Amino acid sequence: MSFSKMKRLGVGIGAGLGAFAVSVAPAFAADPPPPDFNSGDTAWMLTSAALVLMMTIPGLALFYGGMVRKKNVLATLAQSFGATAIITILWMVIGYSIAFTANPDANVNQFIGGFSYAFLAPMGVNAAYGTAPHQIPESVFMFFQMTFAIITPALIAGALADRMKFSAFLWFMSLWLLLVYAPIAHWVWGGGWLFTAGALDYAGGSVVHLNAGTAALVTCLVLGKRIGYGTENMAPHNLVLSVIGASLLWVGWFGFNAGSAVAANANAGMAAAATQIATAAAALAWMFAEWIIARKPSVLGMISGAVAGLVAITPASGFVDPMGALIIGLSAGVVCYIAAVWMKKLFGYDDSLDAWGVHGVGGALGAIMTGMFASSAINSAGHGWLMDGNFGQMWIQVQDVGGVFIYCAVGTFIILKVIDMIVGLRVSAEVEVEGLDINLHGETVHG
Amino acid sequence: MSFSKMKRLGVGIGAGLGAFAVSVAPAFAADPPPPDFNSGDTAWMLTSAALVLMMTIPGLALFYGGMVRKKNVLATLAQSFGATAIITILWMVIGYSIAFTANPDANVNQFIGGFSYAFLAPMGVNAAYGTAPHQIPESVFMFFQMTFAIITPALIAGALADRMKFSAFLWFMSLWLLLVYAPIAHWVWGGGWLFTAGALDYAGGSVVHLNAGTAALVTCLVLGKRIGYGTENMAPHNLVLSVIGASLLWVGWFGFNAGSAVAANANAGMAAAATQIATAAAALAWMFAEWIIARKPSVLGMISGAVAGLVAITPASGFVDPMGALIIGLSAGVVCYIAAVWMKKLFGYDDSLDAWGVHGVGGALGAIMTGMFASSAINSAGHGWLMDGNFGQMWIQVQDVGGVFIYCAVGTFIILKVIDMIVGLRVSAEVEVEGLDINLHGETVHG
Amino acid sequence: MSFSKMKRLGVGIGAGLGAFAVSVAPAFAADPPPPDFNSGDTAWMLTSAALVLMMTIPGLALFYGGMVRKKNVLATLAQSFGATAIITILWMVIGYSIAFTANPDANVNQFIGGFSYAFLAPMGVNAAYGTAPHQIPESVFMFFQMTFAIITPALIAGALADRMKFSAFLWFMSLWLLLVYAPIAHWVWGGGWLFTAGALDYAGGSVVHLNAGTAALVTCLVLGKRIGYGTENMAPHNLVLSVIGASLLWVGWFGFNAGSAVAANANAGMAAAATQIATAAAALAWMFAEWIIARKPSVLGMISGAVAGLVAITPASGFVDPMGALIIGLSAGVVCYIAAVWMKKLFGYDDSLDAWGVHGVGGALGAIMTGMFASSAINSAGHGWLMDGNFGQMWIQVQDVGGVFIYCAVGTFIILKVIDMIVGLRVSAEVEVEGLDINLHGETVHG
Amino acid sequence: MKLITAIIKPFKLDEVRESLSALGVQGMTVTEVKGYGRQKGHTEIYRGAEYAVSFLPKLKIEVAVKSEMADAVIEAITSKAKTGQIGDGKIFVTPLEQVVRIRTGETDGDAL
Amino acid sequence: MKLITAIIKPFKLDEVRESLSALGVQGMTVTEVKGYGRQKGHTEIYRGAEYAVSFLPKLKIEVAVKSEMADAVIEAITSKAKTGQIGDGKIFVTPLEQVVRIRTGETDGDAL
Amino acid sequence: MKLITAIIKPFKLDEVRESLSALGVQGMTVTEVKGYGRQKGHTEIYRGAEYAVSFLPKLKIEVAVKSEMADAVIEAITSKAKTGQIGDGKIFVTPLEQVVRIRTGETDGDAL
Ligand SMILES: Nc1ncnc2c1ncn2[C@@H]1O[C@H](COP(=O)(O)OP(=O)(O)O)[C@@H](O)[C@H]1O
Ligand SMILES: Nc1ncnc2c1ncn2[C@@H]1O[C@H](COP(=O)(O)OP(=O)(O)O)[C@@H](O)[C@H]1O
Ligand SMILES: Nc1ncnc2c1ncn2[C@@H]1O[C@H](COP(=O)(O)OP(=O)(O)O)[C@@H](O)[C@H]1O
Repeated sequence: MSFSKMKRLGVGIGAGLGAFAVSVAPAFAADPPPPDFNSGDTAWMLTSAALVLMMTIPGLALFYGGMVRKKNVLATLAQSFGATAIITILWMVIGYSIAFTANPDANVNQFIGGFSYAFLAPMGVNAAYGTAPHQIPESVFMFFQMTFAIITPALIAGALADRMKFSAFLWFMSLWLLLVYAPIAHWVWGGGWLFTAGALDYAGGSVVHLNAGTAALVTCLVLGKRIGYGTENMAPHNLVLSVIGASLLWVGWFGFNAGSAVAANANAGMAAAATQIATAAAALAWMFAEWIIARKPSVLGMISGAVAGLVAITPASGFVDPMGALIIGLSAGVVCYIAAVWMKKLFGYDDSLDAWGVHGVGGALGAIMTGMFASSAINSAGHGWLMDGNFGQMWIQVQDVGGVFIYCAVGTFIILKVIDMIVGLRVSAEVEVEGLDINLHGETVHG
Repeated sequence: MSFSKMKRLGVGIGAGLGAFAVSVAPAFAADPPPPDFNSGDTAWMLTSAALVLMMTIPGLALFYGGMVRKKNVLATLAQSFGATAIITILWMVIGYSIAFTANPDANVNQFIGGFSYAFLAPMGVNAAYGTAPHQIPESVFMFFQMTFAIITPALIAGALADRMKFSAFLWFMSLWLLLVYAPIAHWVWGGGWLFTAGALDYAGGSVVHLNAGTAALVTCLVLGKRIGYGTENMAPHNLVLSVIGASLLWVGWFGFNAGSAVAANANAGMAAAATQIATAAAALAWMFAEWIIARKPSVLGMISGAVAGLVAITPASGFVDPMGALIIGLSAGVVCYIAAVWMKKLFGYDDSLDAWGVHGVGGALGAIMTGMFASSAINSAGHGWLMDGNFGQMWIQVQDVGGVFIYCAVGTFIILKVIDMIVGLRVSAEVEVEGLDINLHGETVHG
Repeated sequence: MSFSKMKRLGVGIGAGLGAFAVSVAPAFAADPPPPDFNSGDTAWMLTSAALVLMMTIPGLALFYGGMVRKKNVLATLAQSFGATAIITILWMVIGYSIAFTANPDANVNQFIGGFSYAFLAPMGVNAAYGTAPHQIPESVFMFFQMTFAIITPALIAGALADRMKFSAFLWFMSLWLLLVYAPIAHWVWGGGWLFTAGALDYAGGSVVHLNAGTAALVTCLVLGKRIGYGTENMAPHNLVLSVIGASLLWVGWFGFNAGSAVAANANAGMAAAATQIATAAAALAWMFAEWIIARKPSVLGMISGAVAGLVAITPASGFVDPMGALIIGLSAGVVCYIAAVWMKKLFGYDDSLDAWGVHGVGGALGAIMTGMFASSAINSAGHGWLMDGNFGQMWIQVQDVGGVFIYCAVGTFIILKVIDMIVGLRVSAEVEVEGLDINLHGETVHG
Repeated sequence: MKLITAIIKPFKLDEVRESLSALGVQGMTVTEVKGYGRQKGHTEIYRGAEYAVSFLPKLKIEVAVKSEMADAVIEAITSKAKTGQIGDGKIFVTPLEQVVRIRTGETDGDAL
Repeated sequence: MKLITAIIKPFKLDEVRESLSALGVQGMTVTEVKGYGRQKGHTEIYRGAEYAVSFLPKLKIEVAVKSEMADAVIEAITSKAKTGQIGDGKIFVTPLEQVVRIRTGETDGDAL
Repeated sequence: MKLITAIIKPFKLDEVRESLSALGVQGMTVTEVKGYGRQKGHTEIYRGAEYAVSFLPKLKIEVAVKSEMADAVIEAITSKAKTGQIGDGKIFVTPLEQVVRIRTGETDGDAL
């Protein structure tokens, strides 16, 4: 999220807490005149939230659902849909509070927010986020952030496809949201230590993608490979679904990146342009890389490249100019192709749908390149190395990447081990061979 | 629709009629300066209209299309698509006029609007809806309402799946729109008797969902069961389509509920938050209920629960706080599960895709619970029982539910009987057994 | 695009060039205060751009993908997706500059824009488009126009389905964008000769649809028929995909037409209303025409009619009133039905998915009817024949249609011949018979 | 032993299966097929292009039985799959020299 | 009687069907199958994972005919289904002891 | 010659194919079928409506071989397709009177 957004944050929270009075008062008195919300910014943020929700359902659900074998397609859709439902509730219960409110203890606040926003109780209808003339209702900001909190854990599903219990999956999503995502979101966007350090992460390169990708890597290592991995034919059963999914991810991503301006302004516009350019560049880069190396440009390659570009530009959008976006996109296409195709083979882990290869690697790459290409001409909040000669930013970005990677890896590992002990992570071999749809959900596709 | 919206309505129509002069004048004179429309509110309402249209095509079309047998999938899509087309035209011809303009005779106006807006002739480009500084072009409001008018009759298709003639279906959609939907919309939103009584229906719990659900119940009773119901395997042929549909319904519903604020403001924001929370809660409630009772959490159950939550929060969104939304959602998930799974078995009607079980029951439940949880702290226009001690609202909501149910049931029954006499409602047994796609539309899915 | 938009254009470009200083300066100085952008207009234009992108991916991709045989579905999706990627980059590199910036030489500017905007270098974050109080960031306008530049060439794919090399296709998209689309866009929207002549083309009836349709006609004539055309069964393999695609085209088209107001204002509202009415009317017209002539209302007919209506209203939306929209829609449905079903048979060309029959014929029809029904009561910038007695407009529209048709036909022919010489246009007979998916992309649908 | 192959109308499967189970037939194998015969098909029309669909969806049931059971099985299938309409299908009887149950290696009678 | 089973290339179906009708064969049953043989398949690659597709789509045509017609039918199929390319397919002839038309109960010759 | 028809569990196909190739069998034809037998199926539940799925996905492999090879082929299939679990499937052997290779017109042994 942009620094401008961070600046607003204090105010946002302030307004939030202030709103406590507001939202309690009415029972006794009449509403005070509501703050003068910016209807244009509010319109865009409502739209953005809807777009980001669309990224997960049906976007991500289809992107992943098309890549698995037919016997597991419904179970894969159930993961995205189930994650959406349970995370929504937990975000309302306490997640938003942990991530986006200030902890009374300033030191603790470096790592985790407060708990006063449990059940959003203090959030009155007139609670505001931002500073006039760009205030929006806090309800909108909370909802917008909720959609980020939904897709981040849902992305991890790409690494555990075809073999995790649905009960374990729901436990995993829940614990990971509260113990890994919410704190890290607080570090970078909620006033925590990386926020203080000045890390640049416009829309979530590290908070969302590196974070989810790292968790994905750990998850596939803990779970082990799918039965028959490397010997059986595990070709995607229907790439039409994956193309629909990737397309909706692309379209929805404008809510993700341009929406992170938390306003319908010039930053949002430039973020949108950068996103489009980087995504297209990455799709072409992956496509041509594959065309040269594997002799054919696959549809899966084109859409994978597009997603890689979307991931890599996420932290940079809003800080870089079109040229920077082009370079970041081209790099992401090639690097993620190598990660998904070679690195995976080399180390032999079964990151089934390449959640680490695309989101982890692409997120880290984007975070670092943001430090390189951030231009104060585009956003006064971001002084990068190449454009502004601020090499120091590179080091901050490295801390950002390192901090997120380490905390996430450790946290994810512990969470998985605990769940494994209590409910067990993996389905039985029979279930895995016969398919998750019929065994876990009692349904199959007859189409 | 919110009371604030109702208040504006008089003005809206006023402006509309005033606009008559405006739109006639130009042929002779230059345009007067247009009213100062609020670009942010206009942007959000244009977006909302597009989102609500997306709910029907492709949202509802896929939600239903995936649940029928493969031989009827195209016919099911044709119902949503055909309804969209014919209702659009009829709404322009006279529907909008009946629902949203004032009838010159104040008594008649309690039940039905005027006819002066036939073909939207009086609606000039500068006709305004609402009061400054929140005016939007009436063309946008008319279009937004059109998308509501489209989805409401289209919902009924869930009860008549697999067995109705396409010609009869188009007649049904047309007559029902003009004789049932338009008048009821006038009652509640257009200045009619329920509007006067102060019924709370933010976005259409009774006008849209209870109304469509009631018509669905009557329709499946009049039509009778599908051949082979209870004996043949009628499993949904492709739930992937239904998951896409449910997801787009969820995403589009923000245009439905938050759009019903007719502005990008705090009400819209709170309505969006409430919608998201209630939907997720209902999805989880249905899922866990089924998990416990039927031993497996089905994907169809999860998406059915989500839709049930969307339905139940529709009248309440904009009036309730997050906590109220949570409770409404949880209730909707459980109650609609019981309605769709047990009540249907108990009474043995063939509400094929549970249009009554989800929309009728969920809509009624939501309307009543709106009376319970409406909080003046959230919307000064809604004083509920539990939050504001206004028990009287409960009685008004009961009138709302009862009035809509009775009028709709009777009207639907008469319309169906008339159509049956003239063109016949149901396809022949051969056609039904062999499938509607090839017989009614001359096409089949070869995929 | 509306005249109002054209008026703004000069300014837009001015601002753009002015922005040159702006975007160069920052390296040396601090940003000047950004212009006061209209957040509501910006919100709507960001939304519109996302909607128009959604028209191509996944909209158009699915509309076409469902109509081909199963062995070619992925290759068809790859065409839309690949076109999106490569055009995005070329638009950033030089396309936008050619279409929307002023050429220093006023005479040359009648035909082609300037080159100073290469790589968007001059486009600073604060570059503005439009005049206060309706300014939006130029980045948003550039992105919005980019999405138009993407879908126009992509539409041509309907005529070359099932038989073109992917490499040739990418060459074709690239050259056609720069040599045909960008200049024509400049003629009508960028200050060129048709702009000067006062041609009315609100959202691209001639620039987009007639243009793409003409190219499609030439392409299918140059390519020749598919092997087995007329003898083998080439039934659409899965119309469910086509219905999803058509629905998303319909929904996204509000960004296309209402977005062409470049503001969230009364013009946008009326354009949206006209679009909805004309689309529905055309869907019904085609459906009933087919019902009468071929005895059955096909789903493909309904969605084809809807697209025909969207095409025909594109140049007229924003200039016509609801009644005019109704007439244009009804005409489009019937005329395009005749074009796609009879004219094609008569002349025997293999416009595989009727890109010419629907977009070419519909676009030309719409352009002419815009001259007939444009009403100054709706938009002071458009005086039509029937409403304002301005018969002269008809002649201008004819020039518009003729100029685009001739230039496009010649240009497309030359481009194709050159590509044929260098890389070859058509796949081998074996590849065509066995399918493009496996041969060009090394993938198949296993679903 | 005999291999009895029946081509039937799809919606008749369950009835047929039940009647065979009643006869003590413990298994069968079903294949979705397309049938061409006296029963005439449909015409599909897409934007004016007409395609005659002369092949209709049918199910092929294969049952291996002891020779002495053949007639009973044929009788059962005929009675259950019959609608009296053109297109009801056919039954083919072919000699079966050997049967093996993969799981146990049992052969012939024991394998059924 | 004989049951003639032919494995052919999918796009040859219509030609074969017409030539059989011409011979007076009133019906046939077609099944989508996958064939493995001398004709080599393709390789699919998904993010570096290669899968050899050694089974190719074919159609299986089953025709029951009177013994005396067998040769003519085999001849017709061979001539129409032939492309000369590897993968044209095979024809198998098996004895058919009995045929029943479900609709009428007619048997053998009358049932065809 | 013999036509050997085996019903096996789908995921066993590759193993079986390899063992047959090893025996010098040059081709085979595979069909997706649904099997009913001792192995019990599943129940699907949709909003309370329960459907018993008694037919399970299987693969049917058809191999035409010279009579003398039959036993080796049967042996190979049995050993490779066996899991020991109910539902492993069956092998049926039927007489094959004639084989023709469409491409060349070769017959019988030469056609295999
Ligand atoms: N000679 C044949 N060989 C193989 N299958 C046949 C033959 N004749 C008919 N069939 C199969 O039987 C089905 C029904 O045959 P048809 O002639 O349509 O009706 P009926 O059996 O009632 O006369 C056909 O669809 C086809 O699958
Ligand atoms: N021994 C066999 N048993 C059963 N089917 C076979 C056999 N050999 C070949 N086939 C079928 O015939 C098809 C064509 O065989 P192939 O060897 O590829 O070409 P050709 O018949 O021209 O030599 C194969 O795809 C397979 O379906
Ligand atoms: N009598 C039969 N005729 C034809 N196919 C059979 C017969 N019995 C079994 N099958 C096929 O064999 C498969 C396995 O049979 P089943 O009885 O389930 O297990 P097993 O062979 O291990 O006893 C069945 O699914 C069915 O496809």
